[in-house]
Amino acid sequence: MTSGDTTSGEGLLESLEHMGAAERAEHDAEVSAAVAPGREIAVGQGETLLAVDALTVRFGGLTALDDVTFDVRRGEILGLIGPNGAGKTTCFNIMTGVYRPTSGDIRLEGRSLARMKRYRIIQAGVARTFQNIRLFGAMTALENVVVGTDARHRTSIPGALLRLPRHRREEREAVEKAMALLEFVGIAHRAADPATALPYGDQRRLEIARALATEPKLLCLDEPAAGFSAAEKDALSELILKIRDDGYTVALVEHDMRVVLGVTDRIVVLDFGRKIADGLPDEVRRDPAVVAAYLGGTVEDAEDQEP
Amino acid sequence: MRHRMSQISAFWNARSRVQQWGLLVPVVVFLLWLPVLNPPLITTEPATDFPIALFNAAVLALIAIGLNVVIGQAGLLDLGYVGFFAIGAYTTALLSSPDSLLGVRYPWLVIVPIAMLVTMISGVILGTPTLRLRGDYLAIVTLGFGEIVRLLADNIDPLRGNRGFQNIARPEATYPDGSPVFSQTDVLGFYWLAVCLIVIVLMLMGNLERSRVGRAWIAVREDEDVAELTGVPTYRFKIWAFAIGAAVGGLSGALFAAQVGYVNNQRFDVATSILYLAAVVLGGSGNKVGVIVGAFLVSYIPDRFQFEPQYRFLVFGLALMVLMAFRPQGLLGMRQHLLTYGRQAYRRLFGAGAAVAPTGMTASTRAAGDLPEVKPDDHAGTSPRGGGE
Amino acid sequence: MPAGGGRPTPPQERVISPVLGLAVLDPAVLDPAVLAPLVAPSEPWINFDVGLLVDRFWANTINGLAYGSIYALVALGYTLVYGVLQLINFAHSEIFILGVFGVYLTFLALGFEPGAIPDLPLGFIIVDLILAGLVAMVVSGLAAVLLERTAYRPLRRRRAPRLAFLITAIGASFVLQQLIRIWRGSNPEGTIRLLPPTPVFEIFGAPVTNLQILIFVASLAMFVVADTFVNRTRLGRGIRAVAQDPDTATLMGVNRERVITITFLVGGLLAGVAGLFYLMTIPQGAVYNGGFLLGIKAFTAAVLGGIGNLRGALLGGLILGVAENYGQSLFGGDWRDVVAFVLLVVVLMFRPTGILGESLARSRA
Amino acid sequence: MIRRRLAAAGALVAAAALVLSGCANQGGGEQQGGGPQAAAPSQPTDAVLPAGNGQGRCAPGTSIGYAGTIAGQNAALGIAIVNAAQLAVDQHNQANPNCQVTLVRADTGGTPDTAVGPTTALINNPQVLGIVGLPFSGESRAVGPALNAAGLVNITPSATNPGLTQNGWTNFFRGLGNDAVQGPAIGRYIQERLGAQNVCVIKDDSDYGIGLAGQVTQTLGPAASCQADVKTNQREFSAIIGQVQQAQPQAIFYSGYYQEAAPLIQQLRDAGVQTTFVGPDGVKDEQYVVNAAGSADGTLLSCPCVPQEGFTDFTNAYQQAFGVPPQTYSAESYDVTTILLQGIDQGIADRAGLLNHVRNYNGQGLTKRFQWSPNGELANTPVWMYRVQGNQIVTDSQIG
Repeated sequence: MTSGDTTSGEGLLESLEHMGAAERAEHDAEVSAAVAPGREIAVGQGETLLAVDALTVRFGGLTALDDVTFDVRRGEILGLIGPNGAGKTTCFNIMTGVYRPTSGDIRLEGRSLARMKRYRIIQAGVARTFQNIRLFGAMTALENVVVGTDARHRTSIPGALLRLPRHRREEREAVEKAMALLEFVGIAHRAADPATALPYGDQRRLEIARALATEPKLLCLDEPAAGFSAAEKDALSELILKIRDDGYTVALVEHDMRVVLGVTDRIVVLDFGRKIADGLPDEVRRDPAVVAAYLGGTVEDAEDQEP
Repeated sequence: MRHRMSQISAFWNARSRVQQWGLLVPVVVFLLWLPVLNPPLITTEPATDFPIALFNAAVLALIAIGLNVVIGQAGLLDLGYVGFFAIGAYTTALLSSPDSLLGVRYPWLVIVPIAMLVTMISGVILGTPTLRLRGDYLAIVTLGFGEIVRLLADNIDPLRGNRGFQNIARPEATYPDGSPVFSQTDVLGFYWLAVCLIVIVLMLMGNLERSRVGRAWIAVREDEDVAELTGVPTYRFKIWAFAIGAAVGGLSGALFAAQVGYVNNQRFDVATSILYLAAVVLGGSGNKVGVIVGAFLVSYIPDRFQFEPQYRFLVFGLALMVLMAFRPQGLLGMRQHLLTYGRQAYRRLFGAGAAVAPTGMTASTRAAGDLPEVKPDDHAGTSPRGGGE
Repeated sequence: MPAGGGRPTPPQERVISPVLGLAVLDPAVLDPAVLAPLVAPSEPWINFDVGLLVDRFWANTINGLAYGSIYALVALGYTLVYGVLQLINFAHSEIFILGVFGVYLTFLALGFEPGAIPDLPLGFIIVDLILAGLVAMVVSGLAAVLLERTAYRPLRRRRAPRLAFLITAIGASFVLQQLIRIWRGSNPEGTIRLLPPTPVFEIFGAPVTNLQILIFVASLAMFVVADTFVNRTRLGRGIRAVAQDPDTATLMGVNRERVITITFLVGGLLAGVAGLFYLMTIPQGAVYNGGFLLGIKAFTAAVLGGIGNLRGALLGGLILGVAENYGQSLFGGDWRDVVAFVLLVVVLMFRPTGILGESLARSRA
Repeated sequence: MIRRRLAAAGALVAAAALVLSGCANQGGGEQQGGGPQAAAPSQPTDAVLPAGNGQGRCAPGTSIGYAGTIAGQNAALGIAIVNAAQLAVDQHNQANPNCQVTLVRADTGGTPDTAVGPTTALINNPQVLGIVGLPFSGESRAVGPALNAAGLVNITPSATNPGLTQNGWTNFFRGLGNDAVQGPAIGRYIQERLGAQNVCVIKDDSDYGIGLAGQVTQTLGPAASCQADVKTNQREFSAIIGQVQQAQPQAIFYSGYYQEAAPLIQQLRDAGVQTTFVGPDGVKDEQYVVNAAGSADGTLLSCPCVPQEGFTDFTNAYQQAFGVPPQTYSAESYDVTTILLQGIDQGIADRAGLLNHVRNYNGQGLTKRFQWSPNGELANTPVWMYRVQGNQIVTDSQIG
């Protein structure tokens, strides 16, 4: 996979290269306006967005999560790490309604997600990507992203059948926004290609764009760097930071410590379904419990381990 | 053939919508004129009346378009679609036949919306308990539903079983000379009506396809879990797919009942359902034009080549097997345009001059019909249950 | 006297007795003056005859278990293939009917003729039946493997989408059916019966015939053999491994293609046995399209019990066989299939993966 | 305990019924006085045959049509009819060098939806002057209005639903007795000759089965004490057997076709139900006897068809031409085809003329005298009872 340079976050629209600096700045502003409409990072930054409260999940006799409590704060990038089988993805699955908690609760801005229908959770503002990429293969990249925007659409069946004005307005806006998002993640030039025809790295970016299209308050990224080259990882880190800077809150499950330590504002560490640490990256990497969990080695050792 | 198909498809995709319409109108006019021309090699006479053969093909095409919504778009394997066709036909019969206990005779045009509504409701009734089921369970349950509809027509006395309903209402109109436009044997009027209905339904379905509805269906078909985790209310849209597919089935049932003028419980069996399925799959599930072609072939070929009716179903079964072995996506591959303003968006992206390039490029991969790479777990058929684990 | 000409009876003349279950005996229903000659609903179109249900309870149960055993044997074939390939092998009903023809042709080859019941010592008859059963197993087993090789394997090679498998299965079903029809004609084969049923003992007043005992016991035995094969043998472990996770199984050295072949073979063998029992119960059953409805029912049974689950197939088959009989007594003979399909829908509503749940692999875990 | 005693009593009653019915059967046989073959009529000496007088003249291309199933469901019935029609046409053409008539075949598939196209093709073929068919009542209903509008004479050799002649069609004629003739005859036979006061009427789900069952039930009145339904292609009848065992009738009338009747009688007999079993023409087929595997003996089979074994010329010619003996309705088909050919031989060259010819026809055929009422029913429609004896269907007596 040598697509690292082509997928780096810099503007990739062919047409953009012919733009002057001023035009370009203006264009970028348009893009981010479309990508993150009406977000103000300053407002409410640092307050609790998602509260995970004494969460316990059991499958048969197996306890996947055991009384886990932590917060995700507005405007931060939270890393969720731990050895294999620690319960990270289970945690994501609870957040997005794939599994239901055995006990405990999970609240987004005070609203419990524990019994909410999955698509309602998305509409409430939690979006995610998948460890093993799962795109809609029969659709183009652009169409994939538009599906994400549909989470916010209200067009009724008769409206669509008869192409009523609201339908037309929503469609136009959806395409605009989806194009902007593709540009934001840096794959706008592949908009017309079938999703599965995209290179691996671009598929990951497409998943992120699709998730962003649902206008989430919280974006959950499940091992976004898996299978990436070093250059790609750097580009990805850059993208994640850019997402945060545009006003999103990000929860990140990732094995690659360089990425985690490079972008996260705060880290929660899980081991065998229990939370063993929660703090700033520097605190966490020195936490003896965390070090012990990672095979008795240091977190630096773990960094070198490819998952 | 594959190459030729992809060329045609690429050519077509490269046209603007106006150009496409410009090409379509003469095609439709030709189709409307076809039974009048009755061209020597194409005609099914003397074995069977050519306009009737065409009308039957058109009804099957309408059915296939409706079934395509369910199977091709939403990916729900419905083996009991004939049940909806039957409900449409029976509703028409009950509301207009003198044999009906209801004792009313509504005009056909009044009945059609009622029939569509009734089938839509029955689609919802069938869908509500069953659409939470995974694919193969759904297949057997819908198959059971189709059988139940047939058996109810059989068992419930007021539905008259094998005795059937006579003198079902037809649309009322007369030619200047006073002869009826819509009759059982002179079906030119019915054929034209059917073609017009197909065009209208195609346009409406196209509108749906290029909206969040169509995208939701495709998303459900591609990966139901992910669709839901992307904010698609999958259950609701699956029920809509059933309801809309059912409504088209009801419409075709009403059309069929009107032309024959008689409905009984024959021909609503599983084998007929499977014939419908074959029409969809043969032409290319998910491709509206494809399913019309498929329906035409399934209906027309047995009428045209009556040389050995003995072997009809054998040939038919072999054709299905060979087709699946060499061209599983059907004669025309799957391709939906899912964005109302997609054309503009792509064109703007690549500049006006390059308009052909992206569509051409993608069309060649798609129009060749190559389905997206099949994921290994897809092949095994196990759709991953969970989100990401 | 045909006065009606298809006119419906006016609603006020349709007598449906308010007393449930006694409608048939209501004298008003039988009054000729009430009945229009052509559409005469000489009976209500649905009964609710609790009396008959109670009266026939044990007879229905015994008969249902015997007939349900045949469903179960065919259902095992569906469930095995489904467990390994996640494929509804639509053509399995034709594999079954090929077995039926295998039995029939063996009878012919042994010199039996359609019509009367031969007068032979029991020992000969048993030997002949076993012989016919073996032939049926070979025929069905080979046909199943051949079907797999010619129809499904090429698709797997091409990694075809799932729908393609199902359509191929439907196509194969048509082809096999039509080949039989072209070969043997569309009329049922003349009846050959070797073992007419005779009551052996009674349970609560309901006679149990030698045939019913044979079918039920032999089917249970076949099930135990199949279950043991899947659970205790090395090949069986391979089947389970592939059912659980084809890719991992392949990595762990299981020959997936071989496992699939074996699965089809086992399913075919069981269908062959079912064919023997079916023809013994229904001697008129050797007809080209005779497998279709039974196949659908057997598949229903498999889904009912939880497809992919061997015990589910057995349970589903028996439940379906019995429930159909109860339903017939309760509602009338023509409601049999409706009862079967409604039962399926109701069960799936409450247990979306069938009574015992899915998965060949997991149920053994 | 009580139930068991009841069951024992039931067995007694059943046995008594058996004895009674056995007596009745014998009585019937004696009344006929002589072997079964004696009852079958031989070919009437004045029967009109297809060959005519050999002086027929008609325009080349003159055709009559057969509309009916050839390859579809229940094709066997259609083939028996089309073969006999073909035989009549061939014999006619051989004898009349100046009038070569073509039989145009239209395969309707036997179902209403598929019947319209092929029949319309016949209607639109100006050389077709008359139609033999359609075999089934359902498809006849579907295309009847069109044939009537076209003024195309249409004689069915087998559709027996009485309602068909109540539609006001002026072109429709029936070449045999309808269910309203057969049904009451069966009912009377069961009551009077079998002396049964407690009869189970079992019907299938066909138009034919339901209509005929209605007729029989009506004639039987209160004696029709139990009713049961079977489905086409049903092969397992334990529930119905239970119902019969509970009702303990003195006779069973099955209204349907042999495909279901054969396993039904076999399973009834297996279950120890020895009640007299009566079936209609739909059951009267060699296949019934073969498929019932020895259980069919004693079954009584009625038919509005006249025994064919007496028509040796026809039977031999049919056997020679098609390799099989004529089946149910072959002779009827042969007769009605002959009537159409007669008209053509007389120089009729248009549909209206042929329609008129049939409407005013009065002549003897192999099976019966043909003369129709204005709505198209025959004036004279014999109904015969046959019986299975020693695995053969033999003629019992004329019952109506």
